[in-house]
Amino acid sequence: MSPEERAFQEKVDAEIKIEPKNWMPEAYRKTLIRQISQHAHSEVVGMLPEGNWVTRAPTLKRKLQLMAKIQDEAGHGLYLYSAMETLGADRDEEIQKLHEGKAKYSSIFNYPTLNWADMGTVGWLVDGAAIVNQVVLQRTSYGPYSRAMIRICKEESFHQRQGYQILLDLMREGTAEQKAMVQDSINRFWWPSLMMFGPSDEHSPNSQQSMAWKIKRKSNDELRQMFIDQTVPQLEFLGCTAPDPDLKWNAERGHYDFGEIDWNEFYEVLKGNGPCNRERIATRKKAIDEGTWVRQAARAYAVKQQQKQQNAA
Amino acid sequence: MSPEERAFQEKVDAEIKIEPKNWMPEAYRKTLIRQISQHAHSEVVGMLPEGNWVTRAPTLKRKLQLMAKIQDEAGHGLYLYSAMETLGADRDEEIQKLHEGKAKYSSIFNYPTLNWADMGTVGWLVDGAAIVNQVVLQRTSYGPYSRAMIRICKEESFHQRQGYQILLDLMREGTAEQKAMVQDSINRFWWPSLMMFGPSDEHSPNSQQSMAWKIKRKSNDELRQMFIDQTVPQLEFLGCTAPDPDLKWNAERGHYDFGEIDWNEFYEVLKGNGPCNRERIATRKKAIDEGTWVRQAARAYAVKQQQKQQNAA
Amino acid sequence: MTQQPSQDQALQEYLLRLADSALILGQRLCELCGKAPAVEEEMALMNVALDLVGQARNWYDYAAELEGGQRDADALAYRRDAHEFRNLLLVEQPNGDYAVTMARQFFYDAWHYFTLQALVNAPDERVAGIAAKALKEVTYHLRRSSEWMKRLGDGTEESHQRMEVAVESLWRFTGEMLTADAVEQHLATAGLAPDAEQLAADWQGLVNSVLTEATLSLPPADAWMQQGGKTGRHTEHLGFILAEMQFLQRAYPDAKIW
Amino acid sequence: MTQQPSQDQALQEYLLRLADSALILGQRLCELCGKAPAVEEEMALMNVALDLVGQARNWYDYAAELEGGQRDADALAYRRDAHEFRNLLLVEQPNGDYAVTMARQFFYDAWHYFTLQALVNAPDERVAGIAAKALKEVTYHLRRSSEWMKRLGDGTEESHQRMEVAVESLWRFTGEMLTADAVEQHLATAGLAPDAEQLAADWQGLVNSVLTEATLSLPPADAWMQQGGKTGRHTEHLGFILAEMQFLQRAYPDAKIW
Repeated sequence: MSPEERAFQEKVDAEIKIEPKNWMPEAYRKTLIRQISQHAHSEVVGMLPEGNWVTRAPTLKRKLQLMAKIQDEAGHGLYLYSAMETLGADRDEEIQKLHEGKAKYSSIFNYPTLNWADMGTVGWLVDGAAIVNQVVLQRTSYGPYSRAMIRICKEESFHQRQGYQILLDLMREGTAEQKAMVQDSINRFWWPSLMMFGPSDEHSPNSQQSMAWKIKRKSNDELRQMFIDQTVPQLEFLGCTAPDPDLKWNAERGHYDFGEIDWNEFYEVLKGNGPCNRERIATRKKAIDEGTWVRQAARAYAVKQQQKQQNAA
Repeated sequence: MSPEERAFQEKVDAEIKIEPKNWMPEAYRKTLIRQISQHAHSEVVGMLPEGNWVTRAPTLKRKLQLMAKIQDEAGHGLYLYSAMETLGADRDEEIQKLHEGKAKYSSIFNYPTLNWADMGTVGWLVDGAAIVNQVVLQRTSYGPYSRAMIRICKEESFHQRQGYQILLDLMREGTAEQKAMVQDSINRFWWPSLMMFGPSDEHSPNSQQSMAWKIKRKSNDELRQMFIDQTVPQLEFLGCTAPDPDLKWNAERGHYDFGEIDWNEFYEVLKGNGPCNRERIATRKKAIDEGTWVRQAARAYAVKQQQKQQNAA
Repeated sequence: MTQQPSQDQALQEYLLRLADSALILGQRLCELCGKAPAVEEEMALMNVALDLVGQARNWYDYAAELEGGQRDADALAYRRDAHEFRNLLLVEQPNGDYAVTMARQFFYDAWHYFTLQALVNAPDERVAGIAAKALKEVTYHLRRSSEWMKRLGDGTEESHQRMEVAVESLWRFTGEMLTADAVEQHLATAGLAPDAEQLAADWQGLVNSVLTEATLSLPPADAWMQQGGKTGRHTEHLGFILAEMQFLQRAYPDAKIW
Repeated sequence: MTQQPSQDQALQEYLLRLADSALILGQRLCELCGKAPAVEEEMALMNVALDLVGQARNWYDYAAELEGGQRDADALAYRRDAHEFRNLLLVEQPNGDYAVTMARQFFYDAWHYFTLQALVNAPDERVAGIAAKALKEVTYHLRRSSEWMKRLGDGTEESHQRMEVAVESLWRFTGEMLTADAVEQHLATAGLAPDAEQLAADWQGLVNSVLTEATLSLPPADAWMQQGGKTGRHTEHLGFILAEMQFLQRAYPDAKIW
């Protein structure tokens, strides 16, 4: 370990935040760029399954809530791209990688939203799982990322409660058809939500180094268990069930036991074979490609304005 | 008059059909090409206001009827383009003129179809007005056009009865909302249907020569009066009203009197300012432009197949 | 006193016009979710849409009260068919490219801004209150869309060309905003709707100045104008917008909550 | 005898699958009205769509009877939400360019043809009768779409490229057609559904030969296949299709006639 590296690791160990201008190992920088850009892409791609229902939201109140949530997500995307840029990465290049299939985003967004209750379930389970990850990331060693996480977590928690409330209202006062929507939605999103924590620890390659750097602070399996433990009581309170016959309280462990995840599905979705991978990337790519002339015009106009000001000065 | 011209006119006067290989005056040919291509364009553009509801037809029966009607209209377009081609005109060129705004089509299709009852009204009033024109054209002097008209008229009459039946069913067994749709639809289509017969005789420039050539066989005003006289009893039988306070039976004339047509609107629509002129032409132009590669491929394939057959022979 | 009910009816009708236009434009912007030219634009478009749908809800609430409470805001938004909608034809036009989206927004924002500016002084507290809140939001909308008119008009050759086409193609829907019918004339005399002449002058003044700065051609003053939205005679687009927007309320009529 | 009701239920379910696929593809083709690349294609597309919607009605009529008559064909078509629809994922995919429209049609027609060929011999007269009538129509559909595969595949460089993309992008929706679930296996043993292995072999044989003649690449045999349409788990497209298609029935639930 070089002296710089040692100093860096000591700061990390002492829970002192690394800031953009500080020296950092190249691998730390690269890992962070990858992780933050994935996170940013996830916020933006994550707008699509909600955009799918925003034109069909059933009441003005729900429509406004969903619109506000989508707006927040665009905002999260922007903070995160900014945090990523403090590491010297270029937003356009990273987005390019996304569109070429070289960068990832959360696989959960490759599942379709098929009924209105999905707008509740996505808030409750998907944002819920994200928060479990993100709460830990608030203490991540890289300053800008940590601060972005603190702000994002607050809004995500709000979304999660709102999502749960949608489901609760439907289960309490909804018709039989509406209740069936909720259960159907949970059936579809349960397993994919559990997959959001990534492969089990034994198959998670980069984890050890990330733990030492405090980019990652808990293992995938730990986080998954935390999520399940907090979610099952909420599920029961809703009066719904999970599509997992093995799910039950284990008094000895003090945790819920649960069935084996279908890792085959997990890896297929990762490979691009999820129900919506192609559509999601195609939509994003089309937006950015068709927006090229708009961004060019904005730049050209800015340059002209600058020149005018210089000429006037 | 040259001997050829005289011979031609004598045939026309004797009600002998002019056939493609016969000599004909250049002006006759041009007038016919213009008239038949307009008619063909009208069939094709006329699919659009119906296409607007075919995806929303309210029952399987009505959907099937509307689809069959649209299919017939495409067929009419094809017959008419063929009849036009017998005069030496090129279909692609004539369509090009349409897309450039240099060729006309029936102005009625520049009005939007805004409720389901319009599918009845278009059949009853619009096809009804077309038939009044076309019945006379069955006896037009140009053989291929006359024969196309005979076939087309038969199908149009079927469409007209079907359209009237839609309205009759709604008025007899429909809810108050459905009946209101019918009256609203008639209110919107009444005057535009009367305009389908063109300007009043005093302002109709080409009529005299066309009458002599028996391309046209009755004046605009005569046809309009025929249409009104046959339509008003049907309107009354429906239990609906026309948006014309001056409409009433004139026992002395043996015809219905009716109010003054808003010729300002007529000429504005003709100039391109109708509610849908831009949309109709844009839709058609887009279809043909975006279909260019398809038609090219079909031609290229046909050539390849021909070559293969020649090589094999 | 015999005039009172008729003024209430006129106001109810006018509130629906305000609400429907805001809702339908908000809906059109919702269609762009995930499809904007940059993430910043995603956020801005959704922000504008959110303001508009929020304003629509406020107007609907008041319209529903004036009606006597048989229907609530959701019933007004979700249970009327196209011929009952009173929105401007402009706002139901498709998103097109970003030049069309922005030209539509700008023409509407300019009208919206001057309309709200008048309504802020309405002798009806409720109207004045809703307008005051909306005016703050719309001031930002107008600034933003004016900026985009200039960016695209005076940006690149391509953007200029696209914006020329957009302005020309939407122009025919702007006349409707500036022509008062009996309902609006009646309300204007009571200070419950803007004075039509003043509104038209303000709108034209602003539009002329922004288009000029954006190096864009001014469409001819005597261009033919489409009419009908305010009295429920729409273009063919609205029916499709409503079919999508209203689906759940229509498909599950027994649902009491969502 | 205790098996009887279960077979009726299976048949009912299967009839809905046949009907829904035909209806939804017919609906997609209706969307193309006025937008086809030539007038001849306008006529042909509407003709195919007409056949398909007609077939759907026949299957719905029988399904409704088996159900006991609580719902008629229109109720089945217009009053079920997306999760109740049983159509193949393939047919709900958007029209795309004409290569996509035709590849979708060809993959479906090939499946449809061999399916109907088996159903013609069904021991249920009603099924056999509907299938026989449909088979005549679908024989033409298949000939037509096969021709277009060749024209576009072996036409110009551009058309070839577009068709390659179309085939590749739709391929993942073809596996569902060729995999029998319990319902179909159960019916196959009773001769009320095609034998799955035979169907798959016939389909693959024909598709291989047409793609080859069309100079198109054959997608890999082990490609990942999407599933779900036959059990009501659709892509995000279906909801929008239904919102439009069902609007009038949903918006005017009291109407007894149309």
